[in-house]
Amino acid sequence: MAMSRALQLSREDLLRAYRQMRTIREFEERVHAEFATGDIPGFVHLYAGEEASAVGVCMHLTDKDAIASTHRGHGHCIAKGCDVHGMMAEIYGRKSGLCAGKGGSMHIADVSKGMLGANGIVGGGAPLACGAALAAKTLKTGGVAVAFGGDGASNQGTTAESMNLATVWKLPVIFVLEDNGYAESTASGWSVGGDAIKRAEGFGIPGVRVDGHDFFAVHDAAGEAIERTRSGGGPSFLHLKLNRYYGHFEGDGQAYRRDGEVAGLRAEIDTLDRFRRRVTEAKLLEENDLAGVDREVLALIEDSVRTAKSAAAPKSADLLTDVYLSY
Amino acid sequence: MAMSRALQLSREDLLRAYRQMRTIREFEERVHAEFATGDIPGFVHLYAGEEASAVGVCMHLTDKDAIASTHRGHGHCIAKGCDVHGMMAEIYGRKSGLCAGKGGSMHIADVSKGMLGANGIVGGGAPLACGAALAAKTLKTGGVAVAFGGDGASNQGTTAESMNLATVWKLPVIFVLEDNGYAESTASGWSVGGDAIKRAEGFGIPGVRVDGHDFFAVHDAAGEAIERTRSGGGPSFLHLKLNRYYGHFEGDGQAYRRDGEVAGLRAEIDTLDRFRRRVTEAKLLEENDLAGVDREVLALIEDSVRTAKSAAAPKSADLLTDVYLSY
Amino acid sequence: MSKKSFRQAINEALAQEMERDPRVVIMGEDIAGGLGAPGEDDAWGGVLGVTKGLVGKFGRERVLDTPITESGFIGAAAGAALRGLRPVAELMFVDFMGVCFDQIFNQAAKFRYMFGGKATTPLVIRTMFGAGFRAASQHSQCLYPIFTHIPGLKVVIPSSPYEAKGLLIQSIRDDDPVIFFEHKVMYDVEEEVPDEPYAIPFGEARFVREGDDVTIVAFGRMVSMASQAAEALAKEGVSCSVIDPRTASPLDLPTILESVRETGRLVLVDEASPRCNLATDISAQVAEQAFDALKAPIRMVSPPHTPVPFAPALEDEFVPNAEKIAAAVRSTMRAPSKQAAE
Amino acid sequence: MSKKSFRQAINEALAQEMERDPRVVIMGEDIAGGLGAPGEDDAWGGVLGVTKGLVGKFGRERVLDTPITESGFIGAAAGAALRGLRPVAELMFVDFMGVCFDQIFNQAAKFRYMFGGKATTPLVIRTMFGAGFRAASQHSQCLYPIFTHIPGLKVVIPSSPYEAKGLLIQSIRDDDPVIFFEHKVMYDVEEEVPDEPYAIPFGEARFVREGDDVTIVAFGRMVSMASQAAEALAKEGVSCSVIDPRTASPLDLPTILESVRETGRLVLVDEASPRCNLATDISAQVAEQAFDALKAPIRMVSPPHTPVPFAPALEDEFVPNAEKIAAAVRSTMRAPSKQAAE
Ligand SMILES: Cc1ncc(C[n+]2csc(CCOP(=O)(O)OP(=O)(O)O)c2C)c(N)n1
Ligand SMILES: Cc1ncc(C[n+]2csc(CCOP(=O)(O)OP(=O)(O)O)c2C)c(N)n1
Ligand SMILES: [Mg+2]
Ligand SMILES: [Mg+2]
Repeated sequence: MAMSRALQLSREDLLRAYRQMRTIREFEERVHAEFATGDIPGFVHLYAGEEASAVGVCMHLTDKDAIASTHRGHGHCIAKGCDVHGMMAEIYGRKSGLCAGKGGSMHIADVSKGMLGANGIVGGGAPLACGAALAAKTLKTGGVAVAFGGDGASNQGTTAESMNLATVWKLPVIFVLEDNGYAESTASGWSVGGDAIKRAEGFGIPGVRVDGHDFFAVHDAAGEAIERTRSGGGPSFLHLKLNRYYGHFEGDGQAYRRDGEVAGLRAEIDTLDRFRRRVTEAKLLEENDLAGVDREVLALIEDSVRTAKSAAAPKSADLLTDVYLSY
Repeated sequence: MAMSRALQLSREDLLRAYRQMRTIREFEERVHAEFATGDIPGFVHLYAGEEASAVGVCMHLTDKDAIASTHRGHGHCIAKGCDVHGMMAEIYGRKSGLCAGKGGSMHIADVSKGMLGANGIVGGGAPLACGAALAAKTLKTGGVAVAFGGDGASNQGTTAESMNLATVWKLPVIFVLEDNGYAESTASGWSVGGDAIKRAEGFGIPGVRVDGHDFFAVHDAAGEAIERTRSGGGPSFLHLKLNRYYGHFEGDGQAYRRDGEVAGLRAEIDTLDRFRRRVTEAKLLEENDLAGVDREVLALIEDSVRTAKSAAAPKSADLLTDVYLSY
Repeated sequence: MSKKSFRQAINEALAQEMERDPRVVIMGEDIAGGLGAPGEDDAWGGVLGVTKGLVGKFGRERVLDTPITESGFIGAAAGAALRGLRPVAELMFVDFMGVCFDQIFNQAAKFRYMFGGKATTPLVIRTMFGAGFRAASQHSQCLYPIFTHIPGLKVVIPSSPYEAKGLLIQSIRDDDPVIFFEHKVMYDVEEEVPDEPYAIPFGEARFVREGDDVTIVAFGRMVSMASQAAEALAKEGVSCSVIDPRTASPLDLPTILESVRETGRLVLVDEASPRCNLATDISAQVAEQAFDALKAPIRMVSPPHTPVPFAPALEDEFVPNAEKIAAAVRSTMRAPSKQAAE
Repeated sequence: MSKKSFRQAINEALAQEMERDPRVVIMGEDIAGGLGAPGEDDAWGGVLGVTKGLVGKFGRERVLDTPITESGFIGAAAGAALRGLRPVAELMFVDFMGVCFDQIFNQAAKFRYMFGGKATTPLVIRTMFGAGFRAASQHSQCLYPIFTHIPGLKVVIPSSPYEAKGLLIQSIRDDDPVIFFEHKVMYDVEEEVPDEPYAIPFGEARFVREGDDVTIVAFGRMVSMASQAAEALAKEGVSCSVIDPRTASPLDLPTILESVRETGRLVLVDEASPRCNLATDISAQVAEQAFDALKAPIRMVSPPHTPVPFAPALEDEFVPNAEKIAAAVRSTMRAPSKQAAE
């Protein structure tokens, strides 16, 4: 633990990591609250609790790197640099949204930032990440691609196919399994036969299992994996054990969880709390620094909701645009 | 080797094994020859060289057990008890064929015998085998199901999904990977990343690797796996290394193979030769017994071709039947 | 007889058929839910609660939760159907057909034909479809025209709770593969539904309403839209027949033709994307077989050729509704009829 | 200009576009072949030799053999298209779409719309289709109506070597996802094809033949069948226009409508299964927009609603041909025209 390379991050980087994780958390908490008012339409899947994954991985990436995300995509978007105002507006279905209100929560994307989209299809992202990796390899950009996927997605055939393709094509792609213990109401302990690391190895990809609530552990493991993959070592695999704080989607009663399960998680292994303790105990940051970030993030989210709410909906004519280049 | 349980098979069983393997070989050699005359339409994939797999596995099965096959299905059909005359007539597209001439080589089936069909879709059979296993389990028939698939098929997402499903549903299904070194013109050494046994283990299924030209080894390994699976031990996996003697399909020039590759295989590790040597050296069967089988098989195949050639084609009205139960 | 929601009607049909026939099993993602989890069993009963309670009645051997591997378990349902079970598999949203279509259209749909009539595949796939849920492009499609295109499949699109129960029971008893489409916006719709089991035969259209001037054909959720339109038009003095074919495959063309021969005017309402959809399919069949009866151009009411948008305003604009149907009907009344032209 | 086969025309289009634009890569199962094997490299050049020689010219970095994982590599092609490549992926037989359709219709087709116009996906999927090869139910389908149904996809069906080259070049230069259909029975058909690259724009139908009495619309291999029928009919004094729309999506409806306005009679030829196919699609659009011009029922010539049978006699019976087309044309001539009825 004490040997974490991430603990040697610059003050600036630590603050960035905290800011991103806090932004994700705040974003999700706020969307949760706003959803309850009935203002937000559609299916919304919140990422709160899983922040260390998106941030711990994406901190190693730049715009020349790509990620493919999941239905639970807000965290990945923020960590990959998507505009928070654009995201919030999108979730509200506004014309000013990142996808002009046509995508919504499940399809937020910013290809210019290498964020290839949240994805409504479980397992849909892994082949796309392979493609982004292929493009990087062929065009010799030095870029890598990351495929995020859940424990449920890890069973989909597309995941297996992508892992094999990555191996035989020697693609610079990193598979990140965000194992939050459930796919909808079904426990991963039941649905995932065998062992995720062995599976990856069966496809020729070395893997490591990491505590997904420990930003430093994730950052270290992701750094190593991405470095190895970026330098031509072939695909890598990370198995992150973590937890989601909310239901599968907003509206889920979560009868499948133990009473107090989430309260316990929040109290005991919360990613942000642990980060905070760690950096303050090690005197890398002051409480003050963190509180400052908290305030700024709160203001940012508040502003994003306020502007999203008052933003214009798309117009009738927008229905017929963006199908093809010609219309 | 000397400890093979299969060597303790009864004389009758040994003869049956030999007869089936010889029937497959003769069937395929003859289809190869007939195809060259232009009389046989369509895509035909020959199983010659791989006989020990179909027979070594299916000898442990009865009609209450099911198998799902591949595009290279003739061997599986014969080993699972399909009528040879009906098969040959089907390949010729005759009304008297097992599928009334509507299926052809790639779709020969006899569901009543538990042969759920050759399959034109690579990887298409594994889910079906899981279904047959589920039916056996639910209806408590004591049956098992076998999914045959090639090295190419082993990469398809359906294979991975089926393995996982078999594990989590504890299905009585045995996955048999017939690794003949090629998927079309592509070597399995290139296309299959990682390791097949490790993959199966990654999905929670124990596996063994077996010399697929050694009937005794296959029979032993299949026997153990099927026994274990039948008695409630969950799914099993067999990785058989073997070779095909003809092109991917009839018409394939096989430029991807080493000159003399097949001639070498035929000379050195031919399944039937090895079987013959083994049983005669151990004095389990006489040359005479085997020669008798050879003659009978030859006559059977000859007759099947003769009757198929002179059999009637389906009639116009047949085009419109068998789509639904009502027409 | 009592008021039941579309959801309850389906649940009851499943329960009654499972009761009647031990070979009927149901499977799907979270159709019971809570497997391996520390909380309640049957925690979900399906993503929208449609299968709730069935695991309590029939146990985990017949109510099978699955991993998220649609090819795997829908293929397994097809294989099991070949071997004596009568599986009802749930493809949660029909939008997910792209990961498992092979097992449906190349396997289940073709067994009987490819095997020369020697196989029977009593498989039902229940699936949710349709727009209106603000669920965006990958969770709002109809796609039944794709299934209708495939020989060997039967395609059922119930338009009300009563229809849903009777058609689902028929689907389960039917020996061919059936795709059963449930409109996600309709689950809470209620009507009187008999308590006892009953089966509605396939290929028999239902007259929702009879009228003299225009025939309107609509499927699923669009049937009630068409009825609303007919109601409004009646006040304008335009009298419409509304026909619900119930099954897209087989299609009860004779009933449609008969009605068109009486009215001479046809409006087709289809919530699916407009190219190669059911509206075009029926229009073409009518134009071929009852051309002489037509007094005006056949009109189609479908969404535009775009993915389903997320923003509520756009989605509302996208989906056909009573107003658009009424406008189409009016346009066929205005169109110079052949008689008029003579 | 020289005689080239359909196969050569496609090969040449690929070679010239790969030459012109380094971002064009091709991928598919055995499109070069021999990978990892002890024999020759480029051992296959595609299952029917269409891509032969390209790996020699462009190397293994741009000619990518793939494992048999269509979701994996077609999805990768879609992802790569988002990130600067212009991939041409081969789906060997369109019948295999069932294992990878999601990556095509939910991913590639919808990126642009779902992402609010901020994504471009220059992806081409080449695929073999059609009956006549004795390849049975799982290797003989058309299925282009399914792709035409999906907003966001462009669907191209070349009818000759000349068309194939020009349309494939356009497909590769196009910035939207394109599905390019190659009829497997046509690979050896030859005609004069220019040596230099040329692009045929999408959505512009081609008049194969002009006539006064009846308009015949046909796609792909059916275009030559329609021409043969027209030839035969000319001898009977019936003069037909034959229109090849070239692309099913976008569809050049104006040209078809214009022709129908002149002839008043329409026969649609579609090798795809009859329900919800292109014949019904075009019929419906014409019946809606040029109803007044129609003198007789629109006739459709399609196979029956059955899987493709294996036996040669059945398959020959299954596929539309010149005779069946001619019979349909004759029936529209016999049908009491509106004028006649007046
Ligand atoms: C192909 C497909 N099948 C099913 C679904 C419905 N679905 C959406 S999310 C989900 C669970 C995914 O679980 P997991 O991959 O573990 O991700 P998590 O929700 O836990 O982040 C399911 C079944 C879908 N969207 N796509
Ligand atoms: C989904 C799908 N993709 C591609 C094909 C074309 N194809 C038929 S057989 C084959 C090779 C299969 O290789 P393998 O599984 O090793 O079986 P083998 O032919 O060696 O017995 C391919 C690519 C197919 N039939 N189905
Ligand atoms: Mg999960
Ligand atoms: Mg092989």
